[in-house]
Amino acid sequence: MRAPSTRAAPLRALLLRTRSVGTRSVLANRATTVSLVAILVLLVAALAAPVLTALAGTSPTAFDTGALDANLGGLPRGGFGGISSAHWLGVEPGSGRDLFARILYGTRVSLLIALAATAVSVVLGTVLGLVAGFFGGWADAVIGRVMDLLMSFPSLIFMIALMSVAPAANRELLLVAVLGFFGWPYAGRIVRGQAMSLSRREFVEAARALGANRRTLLFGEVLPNLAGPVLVVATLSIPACVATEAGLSFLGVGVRPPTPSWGQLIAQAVPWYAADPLYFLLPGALLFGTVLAFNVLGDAVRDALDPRGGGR
Amino acid sequence: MIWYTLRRLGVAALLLLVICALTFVIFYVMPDDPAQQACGKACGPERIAQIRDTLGLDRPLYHQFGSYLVGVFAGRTYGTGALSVHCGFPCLGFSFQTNEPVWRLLVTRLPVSVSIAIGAAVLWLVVGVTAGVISALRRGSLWDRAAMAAALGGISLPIYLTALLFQYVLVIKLGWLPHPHAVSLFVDPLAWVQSMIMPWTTLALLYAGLYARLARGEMVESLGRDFVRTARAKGLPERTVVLRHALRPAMTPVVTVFGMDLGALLGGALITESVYGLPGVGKLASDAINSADQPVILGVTLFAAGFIVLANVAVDLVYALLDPRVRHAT
Amino acid sequence: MSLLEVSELSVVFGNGVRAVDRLSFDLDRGSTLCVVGESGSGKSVTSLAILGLLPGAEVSGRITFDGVNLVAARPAELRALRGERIAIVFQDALSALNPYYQVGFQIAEAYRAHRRVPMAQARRVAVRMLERVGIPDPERRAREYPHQFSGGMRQRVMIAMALCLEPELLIADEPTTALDVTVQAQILGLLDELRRETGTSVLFVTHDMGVVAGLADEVLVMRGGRAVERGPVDRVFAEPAEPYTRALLACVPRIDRPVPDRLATVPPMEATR
Amino acid sequence: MTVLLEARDLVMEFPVRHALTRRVVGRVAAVNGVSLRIRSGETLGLVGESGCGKSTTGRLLTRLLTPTSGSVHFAGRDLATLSERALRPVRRELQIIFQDPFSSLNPRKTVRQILSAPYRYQRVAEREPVERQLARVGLLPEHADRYPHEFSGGQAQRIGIARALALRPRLVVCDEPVSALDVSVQAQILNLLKDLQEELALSYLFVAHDLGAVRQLCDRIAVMYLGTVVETADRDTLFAGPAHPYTKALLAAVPIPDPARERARPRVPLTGDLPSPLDPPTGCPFNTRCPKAADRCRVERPVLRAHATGHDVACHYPEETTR
Amino acid sequence: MASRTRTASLGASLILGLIAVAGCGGAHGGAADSQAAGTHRGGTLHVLSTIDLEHLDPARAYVTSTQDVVRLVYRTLTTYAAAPGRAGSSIVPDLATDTGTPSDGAKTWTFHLKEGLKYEDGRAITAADIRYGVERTFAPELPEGPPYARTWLAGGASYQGPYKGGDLAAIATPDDRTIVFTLNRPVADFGSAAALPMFAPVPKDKDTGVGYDSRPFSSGPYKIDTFEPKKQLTLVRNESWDQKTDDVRKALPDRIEIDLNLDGSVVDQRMIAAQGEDANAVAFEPIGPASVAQVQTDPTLRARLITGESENTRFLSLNTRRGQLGNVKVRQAIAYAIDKDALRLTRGGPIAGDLATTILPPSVAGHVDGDPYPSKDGKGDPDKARQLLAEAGVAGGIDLTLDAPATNGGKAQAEAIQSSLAKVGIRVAVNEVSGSSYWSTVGNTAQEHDMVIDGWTPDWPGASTYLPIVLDGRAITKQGNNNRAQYDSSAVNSRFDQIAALPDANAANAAYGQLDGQIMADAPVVPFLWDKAAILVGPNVVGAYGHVGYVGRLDLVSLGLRG
Repeated sequence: MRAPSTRAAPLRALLLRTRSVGTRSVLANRATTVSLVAILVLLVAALAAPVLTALAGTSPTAFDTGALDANLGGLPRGGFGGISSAHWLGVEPGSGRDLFARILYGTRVSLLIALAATAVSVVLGTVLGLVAGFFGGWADAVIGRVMDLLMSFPSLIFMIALMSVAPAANRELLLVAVLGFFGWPYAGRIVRGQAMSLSRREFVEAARALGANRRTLLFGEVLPNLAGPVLVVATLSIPACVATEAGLSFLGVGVRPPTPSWGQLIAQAVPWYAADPLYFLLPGALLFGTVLAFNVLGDAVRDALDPRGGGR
Repeated sequence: MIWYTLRRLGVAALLLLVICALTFVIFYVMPDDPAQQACGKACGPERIAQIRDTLGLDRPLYHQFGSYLVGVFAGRTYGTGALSVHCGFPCLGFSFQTNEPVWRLLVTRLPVSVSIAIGAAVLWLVVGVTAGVISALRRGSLWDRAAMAAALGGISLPIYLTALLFQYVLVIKLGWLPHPHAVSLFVDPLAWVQSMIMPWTTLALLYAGLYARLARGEMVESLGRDFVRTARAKGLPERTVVLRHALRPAMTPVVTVFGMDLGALLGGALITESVYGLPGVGKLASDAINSADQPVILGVTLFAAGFIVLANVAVDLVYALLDPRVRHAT
Repeated sequence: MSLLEVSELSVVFGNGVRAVDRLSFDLDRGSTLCVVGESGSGKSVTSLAILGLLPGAEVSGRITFDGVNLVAARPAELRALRGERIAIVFQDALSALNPYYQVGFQIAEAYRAHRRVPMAQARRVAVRMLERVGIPDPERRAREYPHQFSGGMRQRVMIAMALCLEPELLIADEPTTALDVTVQAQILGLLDELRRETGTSVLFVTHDMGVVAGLADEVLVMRGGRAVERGPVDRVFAEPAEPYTRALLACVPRIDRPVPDRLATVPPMEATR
Repeated sequence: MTVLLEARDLVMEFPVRHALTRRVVGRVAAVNGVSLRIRSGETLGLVGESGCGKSTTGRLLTRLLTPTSGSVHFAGRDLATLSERALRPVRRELQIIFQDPFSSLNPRKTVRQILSAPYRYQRVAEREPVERQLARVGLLPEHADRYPHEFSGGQAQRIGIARALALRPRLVVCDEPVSALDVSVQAQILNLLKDLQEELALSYLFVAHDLGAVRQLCDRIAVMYLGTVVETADRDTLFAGPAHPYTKALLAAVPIPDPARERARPRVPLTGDLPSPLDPPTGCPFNTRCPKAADRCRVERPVLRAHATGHDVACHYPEETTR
Repeated sequence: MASRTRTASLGASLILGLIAVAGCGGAHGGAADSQAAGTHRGGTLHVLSTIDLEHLDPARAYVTSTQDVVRLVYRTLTTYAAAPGRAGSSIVPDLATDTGTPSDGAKTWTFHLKEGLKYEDGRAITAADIRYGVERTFAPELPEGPPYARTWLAGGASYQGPYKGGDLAAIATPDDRTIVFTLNRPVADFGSAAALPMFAPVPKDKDTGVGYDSRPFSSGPYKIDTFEPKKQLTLVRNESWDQKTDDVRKALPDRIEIDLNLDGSVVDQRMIAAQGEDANAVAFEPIGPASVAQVQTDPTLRARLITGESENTRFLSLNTRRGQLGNVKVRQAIAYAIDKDALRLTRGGPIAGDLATTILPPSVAGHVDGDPYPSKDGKGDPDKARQLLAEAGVAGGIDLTLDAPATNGGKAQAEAIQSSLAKVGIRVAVNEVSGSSYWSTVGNTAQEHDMVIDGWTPDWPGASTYLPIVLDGRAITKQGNNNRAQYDSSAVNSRFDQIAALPDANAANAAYGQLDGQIMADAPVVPFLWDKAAILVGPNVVGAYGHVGYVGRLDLVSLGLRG
């Protein structure tokens, strides 16, 4: 670690900093398997959303006021949020849109944004962290300061404010950019540390002594050794992005209607939480389950790759 | 050490300045014309021009930013003549919405945020660290597995979901707690606790999970250190070995991370305060964002960044005090 | 009766590795036994096994110290022995000393673990011990932290800590391996001097035949967890009975003999077990 | 013999940073005016204790570090001032072997990739198949597709040696190549280095702290203390009659596997600690620990000068050569 | 910055996305009809508000919610009658002895003040204070108020307010209790306009400029004890106020605490539970859709639900100057296609009001029943719409952009419109605009898109501040535009002039009703809801009724607590 000032920062850093706690033995491989299967099922469901909703005969945007009781303020008819053969998970109060379809499409949007944002932050973080850690000196000073700066931002406030003034067009892309931009220092810091220690290893000197140029040293010698940490950062960054995207959409600055996303579904359900609890419980449980599954998976990846085998 | 402190504070100030500039540019340039927003609906073009003049919006951006900075350190006077208003140090401007000085808004909202942050911090520190340390000592036991599974669950639970669940179950369904509202500890301690218990628990669920994992990891590593073996070889009682030799090094990173988390929370627990409707700094931020109240957004961002940056400095100093290797380093 | 008798000692780690395999030896009061071997020979594991400092490993056989079987001893019995009657000096003094506490405190703490005395008195013992191991300005240095000491000085602190209760047995686990030769000579000289003064028995673990030659009364050569050869130092060096011992002596380039064209090498270990 | 490499007045200063503030609080000269000469076909030993600057010197000679001042003449050029690009062809003739065999091999690459890399980096055709390279250092063809962690320390060091030799260098800097190895393996590697030197007509700079290994391999020896060379001589002269008090003490400190001699030998050849390189003593760097230090030693820094033919010493009061 | 922001209360209400358009109003005559219930004095009344109060300063208060509250604090020349139903829309004297005396063809208006009027510090209220209050509305620093003084008073165009320009000659105060306004045109309604907050007295020595906003000086029964914006306003009795001079206000509670910026569902749940202090509370805003079911199925709760009529019509403005919307058939197709029932459902169903078929709501005098674009249960007639689109030559569908406020309610309405228009092949992109800047954005002709979620409440009862403001083509301005349809029909424009010249108010109202139908045939706007407000009151509260002048909110001046 460089100066003490570079020691970690809030939430996500903590997550990433947390040493392997040995969940491989703690939660056993079964939990990892279940998580992996759950994530795969979710991914397939998200990809197949148009097919699945066609099978269910619903669409995420079509109103069905017939499923609602107008005199009760637009509450779904029948109990349990209007679950019926036509609407497998019930309908949205006030509009009668099919919840199954909306949740499926929401999954698509949420996962797409999280994965893309993770890709952006991991690629940015890896490249910049690599450069900072490997070259040190001037490059490290600049990149390190930028990382310090970004991590000193009250990022949630800032992201919300930024999203709220940003133009309406292409919210998904914007979310990816904002999440990626504020996320990369966390990946960057880890990669930087690893790159720094790797660059002091003698095999790098050996390659230099053999006449390798800087690009080869960076990408041919050091980068392959970062695959482990980068993979860990990526798996742990996905749930963080899922949760943050949901948080932003929950606060009303995420994706715009009628595009559904988990956070937005939960936000719309907030006024109804007393009258129609299933409306927020369903997307909420899915969000929780997904974040949990990715976290379990992230722990497993970290344990598998941690050379220290912290969990032994 | 004094030099170091001063230098860190200097860097912190510089950092805040950059944050301030970035925020200023983004929020004063991107949205619609502030004059138009300030004018309201019955507003003609000539009136907008007048407002632009009063707000100084015609002047170049660096000039506006300069006036803002001067205001922060020395206060400033808005407008001219009979209607001029003086805004004393530290002047963060006036809310577009309520016309109150932003600084006063922040200061009046701070107690709520502090109540939430401190209470939650005590809760998660006690629960999380205790659970993590016990897990490390009983590695692989049923306790360890249960605690770590719970910790992972806590980390994965989004705050607004926890908050909604608590409200639904504890307030609506069971009626055990009232809807949270802002009460001062000094006015009605019982109501204060009743109002705060849900926000505390909501935040603590997340952070306790993080801290349990952190504490366990650090403790496991610490227990494996050579000097712990030395302590055992001296014939020290196991309790002394654990508490004196293993726990102290394990807690150093916990303390530093804690400082930064607390700093971030003091700047407003945005989601928690919004969901529970508690008028803290975080709620102020979300309200200001909803109403595009630029001076307040800028003020809150700076205020919160100030806490984070100062927490960083404090943590570095505490770290130096905790670790003699750093303290005596040359 | 010997002070320490080890018989049929085996240590198996959780991952199935048999680090020590049916090892037997004994150590008389007042004498020095050098355990010598290459890495993986089980020499350090043996020393840790004597103190019961191998958590998670399966230790079998007998380790009899002054009539008490340490393998079967209760934790409290073992703790009473550690530091008080059996002390240890580790190889890497930097990591073996707690960076968070003053060295004086760490010595005093060892003293107070077995003597009910006030802290101030234990501190005085610590200062006296530091002086005795040759640390200049001991009063001041007792208040310093391990990282403020040089490698040799740190190892002196470890020795002071180990000897503050005048143990009957001192285990020295490669105490000079990390040190430069001139510092090694200082530390070996110090150990020898203290041993003569206190009459402490020493179990000295090392890989360096030269060190063994200067220090040992008896030698135990280990390889792959087993004893290869045991005997008085003069006999073992003069007439090594085992090919491995002979090879180990021959493969080291020496500065006191003509330079050979090629160095002798050690034959590979037969795949036994 | 022709001079292959000549270093003159090498100085390497590192900034010293405060651990907390990262401010540069001083400069430490790890190498402070070292001049060396390596003749073609010979092995020059560079010995000294930790922190004396011997490894730094090795890296300066290979231009893995750029000296603060001084020159390194090799193959008719001054390496100290060449650009990385201009250095590349020079590197074919000047290689280095490292101390830690595992750290010096990229864990993500197979032996085959490691051994063919030199040709790739130099953009030259593969001169020698990997199997041949392996055979030369005593490894088997089937080792080619394994990863470094599948080898023992000795085997890994053999791979490191094979890599250094891939481009057929004329000079190889061996930076403590056997320090991390068990004694039995040390012997094998020392033998291998000797064999290769004969086979490929190599010159070595052998950096080590183990006097036994140095004596085994080297023709000439330079002794370093606190960043400077205090004595150079050919092997037999040095071991038989060291002229510098430090060399003498160093030789006296080496334990010899002979109980009778060891017991008779006076212990504790040197008192005191190595001075901090941050705050080196004035005058002779060794004066704080030297048994014969006089007033002159505390003021005037001795320069390396001829004590006898081919025997240079930096001491005001050198030992009489007893041979 | 020495400034503030917009007027409408949009930003605040996350739940309802209120399209509350400022309003105030009055018609001549009609005396305050005192309520029978609740004569017990004392107690603390709690008001739970999900929104904030925007600008307590009388020069700047232009939002119905604020006007409802400030009526407790300061008095105006005239005011609404404190009465339920349409009686509430009559204008009665307040500070003045009558509703004003016109002369010079209604170009000069004279008011006389009652005797014994006092401020909170006991000093007398003078005509000069009222003049000063009106003059303040000219100051550019206090921009949010209604435009009437600026547009009507002679010489107002160049007057810069009392801070820079001295006194305005158009207002004369021959003595302390007489004030005379000289107008630049005949205004028959001036007596009604005098009920606006800008006609409240402001003592010059108490004026703190923009700072006056946080604590206006009291002339009414309550004075401000504490005010924390977005948090709480606490009112306590003004002992200097004399009940005998005031026929409108009852001033029953000793203390009124208004909690601001609460969460909508929390307010609903607290009002339903009505525990402890909440028994003495009233909600400030209508209940949310999510609470309707609970209230409707519980008779005791239904008994505590007060429904008030409003004069607000919600409509969709179709920007007639953009693309295909210039084609009347396309507009008519949209009018047919809109599912008004679905739109109403997003606001809670029938409890939120009646489906609108004309621009002028039934509560406004002059309203004429009619439904030019009928459909079964108001769910829209897609077939008819498609037919019209085909006739317009755009059977393949068109793309339109809808401006909607970025509130939950605004988004829900936008989605409902999107969904109904999708059925006829009109693809709608939604442009969300931050709630607080919504009106200034859609009021900027450069920023307005094809369609706007819109609505209007008259500034005082009657059609005269309704149709001419929303649909007169000559009133289109680049900024601050109220004619979001940008509808400019010369026939309609000249008809506005003719009606304005009518001497008889009833005849004028009837004519506006006819004109409403004529405009509807052109479909520049699609009305979909005539608002009602359903508000919960605590079991201990008496005297609650919805006031038409405050879009159906409770008339705060009449509330009291059981003893």
